[in-house]
Amino acid sequence: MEIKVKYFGSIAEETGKAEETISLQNGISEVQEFIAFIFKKYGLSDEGTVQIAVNQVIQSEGRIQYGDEVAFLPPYAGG
Amino acid sequence: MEIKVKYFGSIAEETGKAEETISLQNGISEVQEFIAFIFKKYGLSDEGTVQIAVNQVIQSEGRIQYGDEVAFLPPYAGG
Amino acid sequence: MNNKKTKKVFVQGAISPEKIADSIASHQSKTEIGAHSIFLGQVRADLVDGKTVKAIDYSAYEEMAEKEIHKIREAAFSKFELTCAHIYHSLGKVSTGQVCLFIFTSSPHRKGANDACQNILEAVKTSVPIFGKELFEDESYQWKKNEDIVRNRT
Amino acid sequence: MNNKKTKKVFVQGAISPEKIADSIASHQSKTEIGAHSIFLGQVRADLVDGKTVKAIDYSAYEEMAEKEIHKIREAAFSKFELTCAHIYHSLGKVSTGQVCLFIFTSSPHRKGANDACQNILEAVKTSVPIFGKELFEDESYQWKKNEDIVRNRT
Repeated sequence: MEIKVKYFGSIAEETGKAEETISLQNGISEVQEFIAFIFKKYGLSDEGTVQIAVNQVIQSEGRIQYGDEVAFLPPYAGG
Repeated sequence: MEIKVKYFGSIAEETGKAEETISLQNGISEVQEFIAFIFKKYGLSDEGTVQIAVNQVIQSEGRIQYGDEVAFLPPYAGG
Repeated sequence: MNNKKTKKVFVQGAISPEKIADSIASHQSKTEIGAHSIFLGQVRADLVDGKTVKAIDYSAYEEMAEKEIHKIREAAFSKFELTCAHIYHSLGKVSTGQVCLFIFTSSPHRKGANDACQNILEAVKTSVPIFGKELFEDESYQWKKNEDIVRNRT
Repeated sequence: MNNKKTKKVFVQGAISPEKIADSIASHQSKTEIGAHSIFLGQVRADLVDGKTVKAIDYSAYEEMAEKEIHKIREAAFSKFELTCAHIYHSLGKVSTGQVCLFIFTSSPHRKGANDACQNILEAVKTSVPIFGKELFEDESYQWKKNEDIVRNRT
């Protein structure tokens, strides 16, 4: 199953890319598992301040499905 | 003793003038007496909403002295 | 001579969007500012007994008004974290849809700017001797009253 | 296609005083308005470890940000007496002294405009995915964090 993943701000800097498509294996379809997978893949720091949006809605649990857009968001800085 | 008197807004409309100099007789030198004097002189209405400034400071009691500037102020409407 | 340190408050006629833009632009050199709060009073086409307001004709006890606004500014600077504060009010005729009051506060942080702006607005409405004649379409008029004040006194 | 009703939020670079003046001018035909409240965020020359910020480079998750701002506007219209509400934020580089956020609310009365403006401001800071890189004079940088949010999460 293919997932579109987007990275922003300091996270995009750490991953070295703004987006990619990831093919999920069996067993990594829960949001928390997917976060752990990406953090490990890129050796990301600062997990405590990262938020995840699934299809543009902030989410910290639930399942990731085929075709979802998952975004990794560092702390907001608007204003 | 001469007092400079100023009228504003609806009060200036009622008195028919923006300012005048009034020579006070004996016995009318308290603020409240002076207000009553002017109200009677011009048949002014609406005493409950009028404020008096003596030398540009709102005052409802005390004495009026020679050379004072007394202003009759209807309700404020700024903004 | 007491007035020499008070800032110019009154503007003849409506306050233009260009004046507001110029005020904003003139603060871009103050790089300690992080937040501006602006309040604009605009003349509303109120319907009173079937007649519509088309303009307000403002007058003021100018010397006293300038002193009061000076006091309001000083109080704001002592109460809030504030870099700048500007207050302008129209005199003379201002048509509906035009701006008659412009309050502009600036601070390093949003709280100072916002709190000061609202504080100044309430003070301008309640303690500055400005008077307004609401002119209707048929040439009749009524004297405007900021209701809060009347209520506070009675 | 979900985005088709959201309004344009993002502006490339700084928000100019002229844009603000144009927005004000365009509301002069709405004669039911009596009060405008405007908040401007300006980039501050903060001093961090001896280095001074000279600009912020903003980026955003644009589609989500537009949806969030759409929700914030809808919530403000349901909570406050509100005639209009406009929200603009910069993308890309904004130098110190320049405006990066412009919130503009209008209402018949001051309370609606002021309360809505502050409510929208807090919501923009805490729930819109906008990111900022503070660029220092020596070409180094740090990522800006709106502290409230970080604190709320920990």
